[in-house]
Amino acid sequence: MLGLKNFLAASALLAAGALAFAGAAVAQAPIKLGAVLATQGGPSFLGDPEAKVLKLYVDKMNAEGGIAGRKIELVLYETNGAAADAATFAKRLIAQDNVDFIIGGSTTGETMAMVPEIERAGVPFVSLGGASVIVEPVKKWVFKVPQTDRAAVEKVYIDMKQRAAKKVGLLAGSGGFDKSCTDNARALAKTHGLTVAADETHGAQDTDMTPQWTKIKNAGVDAVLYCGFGASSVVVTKNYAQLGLKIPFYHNHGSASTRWIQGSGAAAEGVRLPAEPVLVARQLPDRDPQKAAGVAFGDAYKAKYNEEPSTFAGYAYDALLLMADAIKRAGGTDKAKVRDALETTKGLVGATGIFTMTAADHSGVDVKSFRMVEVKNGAWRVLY
Amino acid sequence: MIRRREARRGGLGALAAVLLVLPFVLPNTYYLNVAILAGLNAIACIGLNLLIGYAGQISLGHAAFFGIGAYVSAILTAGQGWPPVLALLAALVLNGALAFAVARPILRLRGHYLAMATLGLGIIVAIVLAQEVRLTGGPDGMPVPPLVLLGWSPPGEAAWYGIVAVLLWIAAWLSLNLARSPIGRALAALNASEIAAATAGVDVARHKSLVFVLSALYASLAGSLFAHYAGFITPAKAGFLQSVELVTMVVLGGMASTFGAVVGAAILTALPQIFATFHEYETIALGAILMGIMIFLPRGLVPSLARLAGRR
Amino acid sequence: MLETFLQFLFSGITAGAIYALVALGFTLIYNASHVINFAQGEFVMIGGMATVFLADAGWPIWAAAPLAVLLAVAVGVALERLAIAPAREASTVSLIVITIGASILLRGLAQLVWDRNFHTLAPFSGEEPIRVLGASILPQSLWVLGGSLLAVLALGWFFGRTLLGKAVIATAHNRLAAELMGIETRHVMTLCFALSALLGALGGVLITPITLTSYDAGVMLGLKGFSAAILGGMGSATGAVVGGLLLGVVEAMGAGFLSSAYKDAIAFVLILVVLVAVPRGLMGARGAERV
Amino acid sequence: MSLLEVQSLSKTFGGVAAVAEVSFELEAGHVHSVIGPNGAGKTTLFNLIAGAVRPSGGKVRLDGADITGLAPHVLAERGIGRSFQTPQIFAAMSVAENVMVGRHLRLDRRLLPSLLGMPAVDRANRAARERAQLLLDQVGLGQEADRPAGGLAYGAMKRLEIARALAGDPRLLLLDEPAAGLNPTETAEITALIQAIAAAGVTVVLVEHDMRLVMAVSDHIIVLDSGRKLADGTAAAIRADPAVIAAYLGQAQ
Repeated sequence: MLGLKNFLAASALLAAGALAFAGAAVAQAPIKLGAVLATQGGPSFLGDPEAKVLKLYVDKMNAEGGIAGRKIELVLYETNGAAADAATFAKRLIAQDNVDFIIGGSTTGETMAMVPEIERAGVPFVSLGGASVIVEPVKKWVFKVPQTDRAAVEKVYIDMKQRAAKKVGLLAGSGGFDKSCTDNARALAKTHGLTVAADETHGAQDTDMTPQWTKIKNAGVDAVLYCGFGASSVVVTKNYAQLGLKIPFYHNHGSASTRWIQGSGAAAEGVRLPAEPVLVARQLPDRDPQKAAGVAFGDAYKAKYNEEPSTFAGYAYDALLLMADAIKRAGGTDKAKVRDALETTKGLVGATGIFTMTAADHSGVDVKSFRMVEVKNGAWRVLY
Repeated sequence: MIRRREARRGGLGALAAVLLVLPFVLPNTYYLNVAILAGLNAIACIGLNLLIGYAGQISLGHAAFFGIGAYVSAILTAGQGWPPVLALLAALVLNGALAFAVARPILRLRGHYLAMATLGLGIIVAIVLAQEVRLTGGPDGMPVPPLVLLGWSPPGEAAWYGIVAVLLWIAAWLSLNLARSPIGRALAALNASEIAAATAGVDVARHKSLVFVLSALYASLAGSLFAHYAGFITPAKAGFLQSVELVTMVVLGGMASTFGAVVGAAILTALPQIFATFHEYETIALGAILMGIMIFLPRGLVPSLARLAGRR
Repeated sequence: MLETFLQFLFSGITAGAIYALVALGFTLIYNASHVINFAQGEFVMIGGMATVFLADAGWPIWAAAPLAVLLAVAVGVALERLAIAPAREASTVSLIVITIGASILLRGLAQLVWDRNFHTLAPFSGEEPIRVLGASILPQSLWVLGGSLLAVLALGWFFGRTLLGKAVIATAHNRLAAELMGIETRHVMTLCFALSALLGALGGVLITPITLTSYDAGVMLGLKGFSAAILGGMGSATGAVVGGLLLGVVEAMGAGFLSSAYKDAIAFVLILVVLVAVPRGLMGARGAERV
Repeated sequence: MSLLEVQSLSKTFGGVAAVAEVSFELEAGHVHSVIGPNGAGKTTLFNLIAGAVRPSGGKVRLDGADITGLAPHVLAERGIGRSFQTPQIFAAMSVAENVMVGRHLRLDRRLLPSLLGMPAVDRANRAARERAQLLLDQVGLGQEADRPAGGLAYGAMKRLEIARALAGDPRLLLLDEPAAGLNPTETAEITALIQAIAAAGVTVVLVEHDMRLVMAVSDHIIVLDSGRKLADGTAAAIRADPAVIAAYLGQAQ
């Protein structure tokens, strides 16, 4: 009877496990906010600041009396960017935690894996993922904060054209964020009168990208766009300096953080990228409606975590603003009403943009809210 | 022998009982979802256990077969409009052919060298899946249409649970049958001593190929089902970390134990869910538990606990 | 053309020297215990991260680096004493899972004690690249290369010339016989983990100015280091360096001349081809099994 | 006609000749022994005949058919069984299962019936189990059938290997030091066992150091020294061969 014993032992273990994660009874009063963020692994550069912002501002809002008199309860699940885990957590937030609102999916992959369950159950959902597939075609319950990565590429291409570039080189990492950016870059080149003359890739956590740079240099390009993030984006920049290259060099908003400048040091000088206003809030003219929100957010974040917020921190902040605004206007947490309110968001001033949603547009920001910035003397400078 | 046959029947009976009772004690669809994922992992692990546990051949690239199963199903149904069942069979054929083609040269290697070769194979597959954006959607993954069986589509978690439970039970039954057949004995023999097994008439290379293909088919089936169930897949499911996780499930549950593979899969699927609310302590707890079990129960959970129970 | 080729070669050597340093750590533990330590990459990470955080706390680099290495050595000793030694009777695969568990645990601790950001160190001798025939290499790469060579020489001297080193070899060949000869195999094992952690952490300090570091930097480094060690032939120190450099150069040439998107795949195809042709790696132990 | 014909068989390891130009013929139904000092190449010779090692040169013929360099499992199918110098048993399996593996070639090995657990597999298993019990009884391990093989004493492992080899119904049985590490009683048992096997018509080849055993059972003896054949003949002839005496005396002193 060996097998039976095996099985009894196993079932006992499973039962113990099940007991351990049987949650507490559901409380009625607070607004339950569910979040799934990639705080670990490759995309932790997205999820980590996002989680910090949610924790900080949920506490802040609660201290100020919550939304319409109701406290917010944050249920946060962390992933390493694995889409399959995000899907399971979406089910958990809906079936187990009975949340009223979901923020997250730091990445496009996570978001898309969560979408089927969210659409089926019908929960208002604001994604922090970048790719346009999230809201194109429009899905009933799905909204997103970040400007599409297509908008970022367009901003870069417009700037390249102004510097009389004709041939563009692409360099990208291997993640979803990177790939989505290069896909857009390839697709949009023609409409901006550019040709892609070099198209190179590096692996996750690669230690040296000079071969890719050498090929790009030999292709005789007029400007280079790098699509990537994290430590690799620093190594790429250092290799650019190592080879003594002078080609106009653009990053996408994956590098939009002070940490990236600090890591790259002198090599970062002159690099341009499209950034949300939050990164340079202080430099915005006073009449800019986003200045106040951006500065206040940046100060609060720095006070708590002792570092400058990246634009990704700003996304989470804006997602919270969108939620608070919609719940206030819906007069409660009725899911259908909150969704309708989200869709009628009008002129909401956030840290990364001004949001106006419609039934046809669940993203709500356009290219105008991107600023072109350049590194000067170890800091971001707004060009326009 | 008689004793063992009873144990096998008892085990299969117990497995059936647990699978039958589970949906009635799980409080909501989220738990069913975890059970389904555990079941799919368990199917892959039962196959992997045939290779690692019985035949003693390590594979650090098995998620590749899972991933190929998932992507072939996804691409053929979404892109080509194939019926899901046909796509699943096509995935089995493709995985079987791939496994057969690489088995002979690779399984000549031993120990860590075999680990390296399978690891490399898995990584190559993961890279192809991530780079061929047009076909696979790249690192951000691709959506998969729902499963359709003879015009019927499983409407929700409960139906999916039923499908996975039945297939899991069959997978275990097949594995146990094989283990006590002459083929199963030959696998265990070549695990202990290749030269002695060969001298006894066992065609070592052929048996290694056979079990490699078989374990690839188990993974392929699990992968295809996962793709349809989740409705969305990414190349991470074929990656190195996923392969390591599958091996860890097999070893944790207990090598050369079909039920061990099931238990290992169930525990390692459920543990991250249990620890999900611990946040920054989650990884520490996972690592510590993994180490603890292997240090104190080096033969894996099921064999070690069975031994303890038997001693009493 | 020469310039381009040279640049690829320099890139390959830079990456390869890093892989070689990590591979040497694998070799050391493998030689004493036939254990593949999947937490080897984490030693590298600890070396880098601890140095960064000590330096940030105001310590000068010459004090921060040795302290960080010491921390890694302590972790290595603890790993052997608390996890590997008690499981001595476990099978190879079980031991692998234990080291996998250790790597997960160490990553978890690192992100708790430190953080989840990437960090860098100032290069030891400036950032001004050295130019050779139009191609360029960073001075820090020479530090890494020098470190690997020094490590190989030191290991060669240790295993070939010292009594302790010979005891390690004896233990690896036959634990029982070594014990009968009066070697305390327990201490030999601990020593090897300590040395391997030392080597890994030293590598971590040397490479951080080039590659940066973060709590999860050890995963990829461990994977590449393991590949390099196997390619060269597990157990051979020279093989580890040859394997590391070859892997780095193949990646760079693959990225440069074939496809940068598939450069890792190209490298792994090469490893597969080598293993099929030479089943024990380029410089691995030869000889038939005795029956 | 001779059952096995070995013709200038050679094997070099890294330039050193372990077996050099060895030729002999084995008559069917007899007991043959290969003797010689340590390092004479006896085990390598076995490995060459049984396919564990590929020869560098020369030919091996079984019943006139060339079997040089064939894989061990093919040779097993042709009727060559063997035991090993250090027992190669399947420690995790029961004693009876070890012998059942030896029966592998005579069983239903089709995949589908095995997976489905068809009655044919059960029948084959039962028949193999019965046969195993018979063989275990014959080697004196009948009582141990259900014990894990890893727990057996050294001498018992050697006998288990013989039972496993016999399970394949071999025509030619190669036994590598079957009496090593046995006490006198056990040696006597093994002697009787070898004689019984030979009486049943199986051709036996021994590698053995126990000269009393060798002289008691052998019809024909081959003497190896440093990889070369020194002498070849009946027990009496070998005992009187001056070259053999010189080699052995030189060794013993």
